[in-house]
Amino acid sequence: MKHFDEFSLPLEQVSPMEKHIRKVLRAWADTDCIPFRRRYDEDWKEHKLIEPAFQKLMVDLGFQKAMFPQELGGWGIGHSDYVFRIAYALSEEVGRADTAIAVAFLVTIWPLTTILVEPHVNWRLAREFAPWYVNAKHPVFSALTMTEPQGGADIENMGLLGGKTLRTTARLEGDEWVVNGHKLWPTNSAGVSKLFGVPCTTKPGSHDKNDFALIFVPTDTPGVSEGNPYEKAGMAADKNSDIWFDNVRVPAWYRAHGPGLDAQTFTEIIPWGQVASIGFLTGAMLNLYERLYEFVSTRTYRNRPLKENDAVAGVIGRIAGDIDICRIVGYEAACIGDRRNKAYGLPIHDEEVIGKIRNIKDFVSDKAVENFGRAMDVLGAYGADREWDIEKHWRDIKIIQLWMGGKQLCQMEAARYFFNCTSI
Amino acid sequence: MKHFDEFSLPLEQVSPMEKHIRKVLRAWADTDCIPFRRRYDEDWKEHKLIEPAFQKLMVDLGFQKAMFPQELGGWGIGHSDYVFRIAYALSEEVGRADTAIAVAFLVTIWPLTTILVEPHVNWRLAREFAPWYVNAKHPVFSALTMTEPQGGADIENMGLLGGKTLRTTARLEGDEWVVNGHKLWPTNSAGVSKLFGVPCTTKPGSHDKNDFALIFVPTDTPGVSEGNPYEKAGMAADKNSDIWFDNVRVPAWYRAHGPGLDAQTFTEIIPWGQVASIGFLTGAMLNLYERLYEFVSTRTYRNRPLKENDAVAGVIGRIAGDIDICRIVGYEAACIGDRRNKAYGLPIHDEEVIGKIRNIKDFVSDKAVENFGRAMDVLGAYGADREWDIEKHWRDIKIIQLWMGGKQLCQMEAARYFFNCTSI
Amino acid sequence: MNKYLDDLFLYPKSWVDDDALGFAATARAWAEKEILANRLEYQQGYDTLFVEKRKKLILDIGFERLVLPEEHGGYGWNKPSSAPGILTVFTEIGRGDEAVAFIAALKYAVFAIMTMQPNVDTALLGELAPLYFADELKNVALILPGAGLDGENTALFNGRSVPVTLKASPDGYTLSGKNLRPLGPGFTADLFGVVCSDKGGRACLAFVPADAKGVKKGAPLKMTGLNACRNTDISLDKVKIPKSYLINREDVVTELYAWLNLLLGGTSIGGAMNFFEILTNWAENRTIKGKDIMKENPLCAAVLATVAEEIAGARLMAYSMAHIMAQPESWGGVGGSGVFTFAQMLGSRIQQACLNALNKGMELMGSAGYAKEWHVEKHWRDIKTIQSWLCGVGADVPVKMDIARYFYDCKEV
Amino acid sequence: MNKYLDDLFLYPKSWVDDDALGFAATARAWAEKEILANRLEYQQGYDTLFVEKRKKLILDIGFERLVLPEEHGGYGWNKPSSAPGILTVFTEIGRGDEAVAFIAALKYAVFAIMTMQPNVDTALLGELAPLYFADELKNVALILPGAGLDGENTALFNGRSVPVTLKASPDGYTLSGKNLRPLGPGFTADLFGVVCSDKGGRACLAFVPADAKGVKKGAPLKMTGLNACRNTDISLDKVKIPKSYLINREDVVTELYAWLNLLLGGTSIGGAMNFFEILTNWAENRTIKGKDIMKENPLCAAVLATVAEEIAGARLMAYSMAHIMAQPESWGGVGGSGVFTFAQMLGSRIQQACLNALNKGMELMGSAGYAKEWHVEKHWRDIKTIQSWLCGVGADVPVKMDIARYFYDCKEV
Repeated sequence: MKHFDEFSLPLEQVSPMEKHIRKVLRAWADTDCIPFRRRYDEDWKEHKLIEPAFQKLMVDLGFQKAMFPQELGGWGIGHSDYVFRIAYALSEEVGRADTAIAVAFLVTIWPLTTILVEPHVNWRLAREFAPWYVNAKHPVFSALTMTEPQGGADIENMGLLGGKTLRTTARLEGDEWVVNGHKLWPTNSAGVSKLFGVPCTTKPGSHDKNDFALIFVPTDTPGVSEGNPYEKAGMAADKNSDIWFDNVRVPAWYRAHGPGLDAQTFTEIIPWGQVASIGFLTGAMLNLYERLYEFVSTRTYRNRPLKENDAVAGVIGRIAGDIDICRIVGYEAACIGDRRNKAYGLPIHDEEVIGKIRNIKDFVSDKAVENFGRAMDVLGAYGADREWDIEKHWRDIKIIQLWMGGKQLCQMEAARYFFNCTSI
Repeated sequence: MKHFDEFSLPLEQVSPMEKHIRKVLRAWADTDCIPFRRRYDEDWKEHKLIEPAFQKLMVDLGFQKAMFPQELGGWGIGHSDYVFRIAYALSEEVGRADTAIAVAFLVTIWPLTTILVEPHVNWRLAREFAPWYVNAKHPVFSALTMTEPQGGADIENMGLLGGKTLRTTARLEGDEWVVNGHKLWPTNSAGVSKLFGVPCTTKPGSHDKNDFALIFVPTDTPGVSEGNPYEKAGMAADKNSDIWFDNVRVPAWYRAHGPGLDAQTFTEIIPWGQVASIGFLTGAMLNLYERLYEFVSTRTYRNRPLKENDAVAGVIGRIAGDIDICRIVGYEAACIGDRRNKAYGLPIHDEEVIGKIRNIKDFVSDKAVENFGRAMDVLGAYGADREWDIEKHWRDIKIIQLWMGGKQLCQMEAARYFFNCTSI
Repeated sequence: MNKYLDDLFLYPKSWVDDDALGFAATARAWAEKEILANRLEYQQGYDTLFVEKRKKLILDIGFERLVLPEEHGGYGWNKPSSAPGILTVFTEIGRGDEAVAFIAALKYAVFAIMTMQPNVDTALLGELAPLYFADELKNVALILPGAGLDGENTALFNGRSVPVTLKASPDGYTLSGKNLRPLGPGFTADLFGVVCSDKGGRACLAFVPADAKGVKKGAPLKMTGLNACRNTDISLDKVKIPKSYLINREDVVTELYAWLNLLLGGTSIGGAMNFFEILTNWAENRTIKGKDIMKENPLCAAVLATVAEEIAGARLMAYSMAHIMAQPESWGGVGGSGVFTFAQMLGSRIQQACLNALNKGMELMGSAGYAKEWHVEKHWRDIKTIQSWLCGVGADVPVKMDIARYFYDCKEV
Repeated sequence: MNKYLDDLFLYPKSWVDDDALGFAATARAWAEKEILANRLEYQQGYDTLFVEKRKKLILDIGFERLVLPEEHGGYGWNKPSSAPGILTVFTEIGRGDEAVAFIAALKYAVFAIMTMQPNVDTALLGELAPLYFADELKNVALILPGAGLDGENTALFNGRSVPVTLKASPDGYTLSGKNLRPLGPGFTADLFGVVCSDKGGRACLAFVPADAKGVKKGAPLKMTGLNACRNTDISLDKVKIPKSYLINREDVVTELYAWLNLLLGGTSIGGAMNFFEILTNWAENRTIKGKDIMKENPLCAAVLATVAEEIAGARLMAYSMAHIMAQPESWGGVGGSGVFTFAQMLGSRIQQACLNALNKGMELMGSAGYAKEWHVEKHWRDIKTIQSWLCGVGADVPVKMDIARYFYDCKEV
């Protein structure tokens, strides 16, 4: 293998644009992020070192415009037949350098997919928010505030619970929504974001999907308050905190779409998050391969390079082999998403799409946890050493396995689809 | 999931022909094979019950013609851009019913791929052998006699050994090859085959690939003798025995191609065998899902169907999820083969193709062994019961994991590619 | 191989007394002479030789009587503290043939319920011992809790369905149950140990002679392994048994599981150790890449190491289990929740470890791994059969739930 | 949680004498009072509190002296038969903080080489004990065999590179080696236990005071875990040590590995047990699907069971190891190939089991699994660090090769 780009992709499926986008991001990673990332952990609160990487990526290179329609100054990727695959490529290339920067960046786009991506474009809201991102001289972040203190990821379990456990409420008063509630841990909280996408219920305790509302809340709206960032095992570039909504008032038309379609677009947001997560993971694994390759080629057992020992070759061959497997299935997950508007495809809120993508996310997460752990063992006395970068990814990718409902929800939604379970 | 056909395939890559072929084979499986297969084990020597399944598949449905050019009365699939994917679909559909019938059938085509598939068609040999298969009223089998008493799968390790360990010799005398040697265990031996493809060396001990010869030997040639079939843990429909070549004389032009190209086409034969093996495995896994689905829907724990127990759902969800993963990567392996003549593809003797396909075969084999074992555990007291069919596949697919060099060779060829190892 | 198995696979010898070591040596001699010395012959004449060789072990050597109290013709091993010794003996027998050890284990486990101190049931023993420990082979099969059928509402033992119901009648009890899948030689069984539920829904153990009126056997089943102990589904149609044939003390079923896990653990470990011997011989005599001895190739050596590691680990787990069972006073009895949980937990890990040893080792043997003539595939099939049967239903989920109940006081799983 | 850890995680109590149980109770009290009672405070003031709390344990309680013979101020535990007791104590300390136990384990293992019967080296002890067991904390780090650099041809210990060479000089020995990666607190170490090769290429153990001329320390490294014991690369530039500072008896290095595996096994098991306590509390107070208590959901219960199973299994393996070490007579000495192989085999399995318990359990905790405030992620990072360091190089391959040498007499791996 001459280069890690040889890891498999289904070549017929790759968009012409992808190669170019990867090239730009590869350069950003190698010059603006990787040389500094070993000091990111200590920068978790200040973001002094991390900020410039965001500036270059989102503003100078302009990626925070990517999803917006060209008419509004964006790149119009939301209208592309390849949007899932482009999102996957973005996630992979940025994730290779730092999965926390990748998630902070992709989550900025995430809530906006509900109003910017065909077939659900909400032009009025697009016009409202586009200027914030398109004309900005600094990175502009958004967050999707899902998790609530009780119940953790229950809210993402729309399939079974239909929003029943939501405690964040939205009450329509005249031409305004009044939002009240408490959210936890979203990416880009702790004062980072300019805009929140807030899942609420218009009728507490109801599991009628028509009572689910996705409401956009500018973070400078009176009544919005955020806590200090939590200190975590990794992912310093991603800040998380508590968020409180205390009689927060926004215009009625800040609701994404309305009864029914809000629940559907929220259900559709999950595959977006899963496909991006898979991209973060395979991106980190590409970097794992780079670093591992150097170690096994230069360090020895029995005075011969590790990779020339048949038994070690068996171990590292399995690691690289798993990376190839993960990339093939990860890209297929993106293709499933891009089939949503095709005659032979399915809408992304279909339980088949959700079940299959959840399964792939679960599989790739487990493989990442397993192989980063194995790779640290191959490095042995150097495995826990930040200079080798693998341990950083090991700390970060565990978080990816756990977020968005973690393993159990992936397992249940996959099982529910494959075996038509009705009560799990 | 309404039907096991929902397990993922990269829809854009599937040939128009595939659906039709699968339909025909599905009907054969459900009427001519599955109803009888529980009695196959005891039929391992006689093939009284097994024979009719071959007759229907290979002669009545005509699949033994499939690879031959249309000019010679075949279906011309050897010339199709989809030939690897068609072979995968064949392997999967027949393997779903019985992987031993699948291997006996596919191995009949296997040695012939070296002379029937673009870009290496040997028309003179094609014309010579086509009538045997195309006009036959009974199944006609072929075998590829690789393994030798010493060294097991060394011969398949062309990458490292280049045929060095071959002890079966071919000596050119006038316009005849004189073949001497002893081979073990090929599929379709023990008197089953009409034609052997015999890897030999023209210069014992040499690892110059020009000294490697692939020679076709009709089994009724004087000097060819075969032993009795071995009794095995499974795969009753596949007979294996010793084969001896004692001064066996065949025309000089019965050599596949000649110095160099013989070694290349033999190297190319490995990916064929691996892709078919993966098809057998995913086919068996489709059947696993069918049987498991019935069990977990009708049997209970805590007086509720097993599939409605969250923990059991986690177990069976992982099994079904792995099937989906295996099918995605298995089909990609076939696509890699079909890219061999494309501008963006690689010839199938390229180490990248060999390494990647070996890796996928290794991965899918391990997953099959793991998941059939798990499925037997889900059935518990019924797991070892032949009536549930899963235990039959469990016995059969272990053989698939072990053949063609088994795990270790897959691991070494994958590692050699991924890490550019030079000595393993 | 130039070392003795026991010098390779270390275990706490101090737990096994000389008496047990002596009997283990006898069992090893039986396995060597009667089976391993003429492997091919044994395989080819299996149906008849299986019975012959068992007779030598059980009747001539009197192995089966290990479970009986001295006053019933036993050797006084009928105390939990003999567990490590019993384990040692079953390992030796399993090394010869898992099927022989398996049938013996079922009978041992069932009778342990009435012979093990402090629960010696002299009355019942007086009735059963003469019938089932006489001068010919008598087989015992078990009906254990397991999978239920959708729509039927059965009593449960730790979540598993107990498909046999028990009714008290003036002169004893009546047992009823349909489509029952025995563990063991259901087709040739002379006695069934049946887990059934009383009217309170509590699980207890009943003894049902195979010739009792209302016992119906089906046709023999084809199985993955242990084919010598032919099995079949049975049904119990209002079968009457005397009062004394029921043991309904607290924990009788958990105790039964504890013994099964121990003895079947030894059985599979023995089989796996014999596989280790075959594999070692193979790895020392194969060359690969045209030159290396297989065992000197690092990748193959790593696989060989995994095989040894799994077996060594399984053996240590089994002795830990035996030790825990041997000290009922510290852990609340053989049937207590602690011993039961650890027996279930270690029991299933032991089986998985042995099976993994086979699965991995076979990867090095190519066709010799699945050709009958190499005697590997039988160990593989037999151990897989024991391991999956022990699961009962739902893979490892029921055992996980047993563990969760003990460690986390779960009430609803 | 309504049970004591020791009542849940069964182990062969008979192997641990009252003396050891008493000391274990003291260690547990230390962990409870000094660390677990004020978790958040301990975490936030870690850098300073880490030293304070260690002083309480090591100087006030005198824990470190466990390794010393009575005549050097110890308690007479310096015999292999104390192994199970030592394990018990380290488990309690690891439960409080793996880092405290880890540093103690390294020092214990190195000194065990000169204090354990029958190899008590009174002369060397006379020199070192007063220096390193005085009234302030003294740290020890190890230089173990491991990864070599391509192009350099080093002496090997069971395939692993020994990058430090030893030359005899009139007044002692001279040690040389570059870019050495210590195991343990290399940056703060007062003494290094250095595995080096004599001119015959045989591995032996040298003691190098950190202030010896020619010892160069680099900048502190950033690590995944165990950050309190700051590490750094060092080099030895012709460092002179007196003759008495070298122990070159047969098996000295294998013996060192045996002790490390035992003590670090206890360390990780202790940490994993504390995680079990945190997880139990979590699972009893979370609701999912809007209604169920997490631990009553079967899927979550299965994960919880796996956590308990891994820890319980690891603990039993650790006591098996301790028992094997405690009987050097039956197994050929603590440094003998049998004990060494089992220590390596069980040692790596114990670490993997503990790590797996963490990895699986964290799956149930979502963000609480990786938020520092829940004190889970530190156990996870610390145990991973111990586990990967113990691998040395090449993942589990070197240990597999150790196993293959013992079980299959491999010569070339």
